[in-house]
Amino acid sequence: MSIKSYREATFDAMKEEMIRDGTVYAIAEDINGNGGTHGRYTGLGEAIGDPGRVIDAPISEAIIVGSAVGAAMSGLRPIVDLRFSNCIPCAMDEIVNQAAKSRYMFGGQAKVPMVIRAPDGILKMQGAHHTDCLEAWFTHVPGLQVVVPSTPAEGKGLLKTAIRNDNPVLFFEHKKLMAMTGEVPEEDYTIPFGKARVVREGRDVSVIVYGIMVSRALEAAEKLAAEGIDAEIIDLRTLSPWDREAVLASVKKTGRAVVAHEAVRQSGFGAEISATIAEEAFGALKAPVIRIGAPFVPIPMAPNLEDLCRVLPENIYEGVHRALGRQSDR
Amino acid sequence: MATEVLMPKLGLTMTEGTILEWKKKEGDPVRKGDLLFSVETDKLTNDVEADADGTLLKILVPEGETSGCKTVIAYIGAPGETVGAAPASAAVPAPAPVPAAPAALASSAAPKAHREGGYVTATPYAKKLAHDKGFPLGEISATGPRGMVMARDVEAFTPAPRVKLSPMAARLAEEMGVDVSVFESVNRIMKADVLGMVHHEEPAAPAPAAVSAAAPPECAGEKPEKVSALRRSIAANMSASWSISPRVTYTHPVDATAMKQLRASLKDEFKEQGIKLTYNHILMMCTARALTEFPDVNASFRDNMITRHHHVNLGLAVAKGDGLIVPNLKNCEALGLAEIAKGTEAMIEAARTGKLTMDGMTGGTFTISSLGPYGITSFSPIINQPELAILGVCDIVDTPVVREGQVVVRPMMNLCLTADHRVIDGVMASRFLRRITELLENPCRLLA
Amino acid sequence: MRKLSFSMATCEAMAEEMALDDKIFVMGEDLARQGGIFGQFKGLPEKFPGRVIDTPISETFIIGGGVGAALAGARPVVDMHFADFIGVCMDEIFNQMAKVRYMFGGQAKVPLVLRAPDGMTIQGAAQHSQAVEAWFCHIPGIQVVAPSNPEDAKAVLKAAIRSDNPVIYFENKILYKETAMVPEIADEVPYTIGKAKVRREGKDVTIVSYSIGMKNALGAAERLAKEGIEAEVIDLISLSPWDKEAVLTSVKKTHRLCIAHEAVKQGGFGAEIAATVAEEAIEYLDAPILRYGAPFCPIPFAPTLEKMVRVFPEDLVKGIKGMFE
Amino acid sequence: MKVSKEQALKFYETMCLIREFETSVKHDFLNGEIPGFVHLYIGEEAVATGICAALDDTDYIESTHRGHGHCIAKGADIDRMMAEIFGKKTGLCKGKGGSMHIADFSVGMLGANGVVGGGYNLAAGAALANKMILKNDRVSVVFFGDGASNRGTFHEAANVSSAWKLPTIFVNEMNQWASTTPYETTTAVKDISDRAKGYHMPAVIADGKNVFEVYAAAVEAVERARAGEGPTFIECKTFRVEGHFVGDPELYRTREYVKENAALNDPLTWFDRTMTRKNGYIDGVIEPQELEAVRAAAKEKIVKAKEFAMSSEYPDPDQYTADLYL
Repeated sequence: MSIKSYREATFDAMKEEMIRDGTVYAIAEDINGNGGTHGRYTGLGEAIGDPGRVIDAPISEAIIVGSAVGAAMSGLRPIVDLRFSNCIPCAMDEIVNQAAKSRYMFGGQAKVPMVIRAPDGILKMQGAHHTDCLEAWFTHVPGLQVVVPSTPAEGKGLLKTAIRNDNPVLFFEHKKLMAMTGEVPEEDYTIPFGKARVVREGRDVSVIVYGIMVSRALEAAEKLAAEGIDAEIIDLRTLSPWDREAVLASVKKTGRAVVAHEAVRQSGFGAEISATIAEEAFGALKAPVIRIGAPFVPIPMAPNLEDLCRVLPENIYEGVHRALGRQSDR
Repeated sequence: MATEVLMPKLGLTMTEGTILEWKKKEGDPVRKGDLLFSVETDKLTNDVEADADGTLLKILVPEGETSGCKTVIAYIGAPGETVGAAPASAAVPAPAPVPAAPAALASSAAPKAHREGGYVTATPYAKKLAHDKGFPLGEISATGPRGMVMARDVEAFTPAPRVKLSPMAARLAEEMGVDVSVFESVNRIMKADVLGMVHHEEPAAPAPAAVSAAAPPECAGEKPEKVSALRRSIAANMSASWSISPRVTYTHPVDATAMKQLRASLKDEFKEQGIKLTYNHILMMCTARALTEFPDVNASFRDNMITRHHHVNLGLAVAKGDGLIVPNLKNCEALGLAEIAKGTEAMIEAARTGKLTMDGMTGGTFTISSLGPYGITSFSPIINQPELAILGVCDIVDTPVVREGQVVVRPMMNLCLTADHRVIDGVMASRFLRRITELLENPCRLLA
Repeated sequence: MRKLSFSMATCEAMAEEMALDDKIFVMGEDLARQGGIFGQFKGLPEKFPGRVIDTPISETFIIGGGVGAALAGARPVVDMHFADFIGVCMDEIFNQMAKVRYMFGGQAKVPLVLRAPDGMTIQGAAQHSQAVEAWFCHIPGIQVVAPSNPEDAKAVLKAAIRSDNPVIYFENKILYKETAMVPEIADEVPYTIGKAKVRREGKDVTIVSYSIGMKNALGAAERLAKEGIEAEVIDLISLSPWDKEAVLTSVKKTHRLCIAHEAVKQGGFGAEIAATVAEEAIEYLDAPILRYGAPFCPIPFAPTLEKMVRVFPEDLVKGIKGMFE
Repeated sequence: MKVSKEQALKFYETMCLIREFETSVKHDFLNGEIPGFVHLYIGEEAVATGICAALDDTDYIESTHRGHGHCIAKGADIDRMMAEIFGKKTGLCKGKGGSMHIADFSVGMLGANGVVGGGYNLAAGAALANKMILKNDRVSVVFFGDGASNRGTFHEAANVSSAWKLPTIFVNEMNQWASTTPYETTTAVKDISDRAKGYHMPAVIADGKNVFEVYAAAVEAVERARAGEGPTFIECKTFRVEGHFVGDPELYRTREYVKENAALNDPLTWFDRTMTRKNGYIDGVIEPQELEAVRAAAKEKIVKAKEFAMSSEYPDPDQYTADLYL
């Protein structure tokens, strides 16, 4: 164990995998200049002793992703970085019609082992074009897998799994994670997809979260514990596939569910979670299923307006109270 | 902010409760769901769980004291948190109870918010819970958001006995403040019943004025003392019965030889199964059988209508503290001796420890009262309304009797049947009593 | 009233609106010569020369150009050929069309209609059969509609064209051939975006759907009626904004909810409906919510396989009867 | 081609405003007074200035995330620009847009764009609307960097503009850096304008530090556009003096390299040097003190703009859902 930032932990994951497997390469804009956005690639080429496998791409998301699909189908394992989740739409077709479907359409002749890293989320006043959380779109696309890590250690294990995994994986990393530090095992380890993590056991309410929201939920849980409210926190880790069993088991135990994400609430992945609960844990529900997400607007620039679009521990805290029927609905 | 602990309203007719025991002391940590205190109501003793986590900061109503429903009896909060003095309402004993609303009108008492369109809103789990417990959602008061019934509401709910009233009876009961729930009955209560009660029911808690008026001459140290809720309820029931039923008591001797042999021959084998077999059990078995053959005895009578019950639910008078309650064992006609023995012992245990459910208290069709252990050889028990008869069981005494011209000593026991002459005439009563005797004296007939 | 096909109904809507406002023009692939690959633009090129523009196969231009034209004051109606290709111009939709008005503090408006033929035809397979409406319900700044019959097709398209907001108009490819009576003269206010319609009243269960999904909803309701179950069927028509009130009101009456759409179930719009009811009216439910959608795989080609990813009325009937056991 | 002395001073004023504006923004960003992202236009002032000077208020421009210069050159209100960058309610976009999403429709500035290469199609669309639907002679200009020229959107917009002879003018700011990547490492052509050939579009290369040259090219392009002869590609060779964004560590190039190229390509020093002696752009010369006066006036305007921005309120919270739907 050693204390590492998320940036370092995921760097190690890539370094180790690229040394282990010569077919893994990374391609992105500015990947060598400043080491990519948030410096996640600084010195990667040297670190693996093969700068040729860290490629600077033109500003052309279509080419970055499209070429990676082709490379993957011909035996390589690309790691693609799109710098900001908002750049994803520029390669939407390459992702949903090519990467996601090639294996299926061609009857399994090809496989598309690739990872698309996409930093997302609200940092500070970057405005409407650099902040969206788009994971929900891709959970609706068969053929893709969606990963949303929550800590440095999780990031390392999940990224290794994503790289070794034979499917196209979208890897959403909240910008606020990058500098976050935590204990990271030195050894080589992976974290299976589709297996959620119970971050905190509790008996009163199940809080279902992923990514950056995990640490915010924990903060809320502290405050709730002081009031004698014992929240169980589940980190989904991956959204497609997602661990329905873990969620349903927890809700059947606590009878209450609060689902939270930073993405826009309407038609966000929270809807899938709470719909599933309403279908399959119905009889166990002691309260309405509370869903928390950003309001239905693009992210405004002014700091005070931007704050209204964040989902913070207070929101989760308040949501739990609603789930407990402590205060009536707004 | 400390959480108030309220005197729960356990059931429709409860207006006050007496704290029997505090399971926690002031300063003790309390977790939601811990047993907090036990309270005695006019019907049962309930253990009440804490509804909040924290520390038991202050007890306002000490053990033995009585307090009105929904008044604050304690505070739970953060350690060291200071709480306001007891609200006046909690300090003084409960005010004179308001006339209990008849069940039929009860829903009007619960919050309206969650019943628009007649539909009762509740969380899925609360619905399931209520369904499993057989509670009517509509009578459960809702504390949830948007006025929905929450699981906690269902758990805090104790259903009123299922009393049905005729519209006229309901109005009278309301006007005259009659607690109709004292009829623990599956039958429809009619005007006559209510009127019958009015003259006899003693006010549950006389208004102070009334007390001084009726006060006996004060001698040194003598003071009128409030009796327990249970006693008041017994008083009401007994007087009601006395006024309603013209009763005759018939006594018949039984030769207990066969009964003793039967018990002797089964005792040990039952013991191995952990079952204690008593004469009462054999008696119940025979009575149950006899009742199946006398539908007019296993019945209740109301407003010139008779209801013949399909099952025999045998009530057993059980002494409890300074009082008496009558739990009943359901469907005895279908039970074997072992089942009767097991069921009865469990029932008595429950009655003595206050663990009886409402269901165990209601729906009886016939009652047995045994004073045998106290050497009684004859008495005339009072019918447990709205049943039509009650069987008094006396002591078994070795007695010289004449058999085939010889004087022999036999263990003899008197059965005293008190029957309501409105329905049961002498002949039927005698036949019934005789039938029980036959079965007791020759248990093989149970097989016939 | 006279019989009209869904596609002709949309042509009529276009023609009527284009006659009223010469700022309206149409842009897309294969429109001018054969009136759109599904005949949904028939007659317009002749009626409005120069205002029906054939574009190169350049989706980013079709949408981005549409946005620019709207910003410049025109009222474009652009055609996406197959909704499956919408990914090609996702940035123009998500980052431009949806956001410019908001980002620029209301200085601009984007009165644009994006017509997107979607859904399974017969063996269109993975890249010509998709229903992707759910993505766009997650995007603030655009409106999403999906009519289910010729009459609505016309009224809703007229409303979309008159709207000053960008509207994505999903038109199901199977529905194009559907014919039904359509009034000659449309109302002054053809349709209010965001309003649902109760297609069938019932007291026992609420079935919510839209677009082609309504076939399943109404089909199931008929079968259920034979079994004594009265289903109330709600046609959402508009998905963003969507008529939450209509659904909640109905559920509070029937206490049971079934949702069906052709799109993949996971992450589909049905989840939004179910989640909303689970949060705002769960206390009215007497049974778990039922949700129907395609299984989690792309649309296969072979007929035997394609059948497996379709939802049929029988599925709803079976599930709904289960609610009453 | 020659211009009047007044015109030349107008150019200078605009360039100074941009330079002072950016310098002030950089200072305030580094002091933490401006949050988010800002991308500076320092060193490229002559391009926006020369191009926009050839346009009418009713003509349109599509800008980039490096758009302050375009905004100023097109005549946007400087106070409200500054307020927008500070996220204040008095900003051009009421605080909803910020530096990367700044727009002033009142002067035909259709907006900066946070998406690299997001503007081409919008410009082409506006051109299409004006020519084919609204039937007027407005032209649309789209600014873009050498990096953005690699986006597929460039090729789609270039093709339709040329195929339909749309009044679109493609202005490439060839500043040699695609954010942190030297353009030649990811771009096949040496001159981006070579690509115009593929779309049968006339192209011209202008010296990006020479506002007169840029202006002349723009005037010609605008004439062609208004005459219905279609798009023109103008490549302006210039140099991005600052990092990709303020705070960019610039690990990818050395200070010396930057100093050297900045000096070679700076439009203001070039202007000073050229105008104070006899030249082929105006009759006579401009005295140093005249230039000094313009610079001082510009500085003052920017100080005022900052005061305006700083003294403005943030938007009222209840405004966060406003300006979305109509």
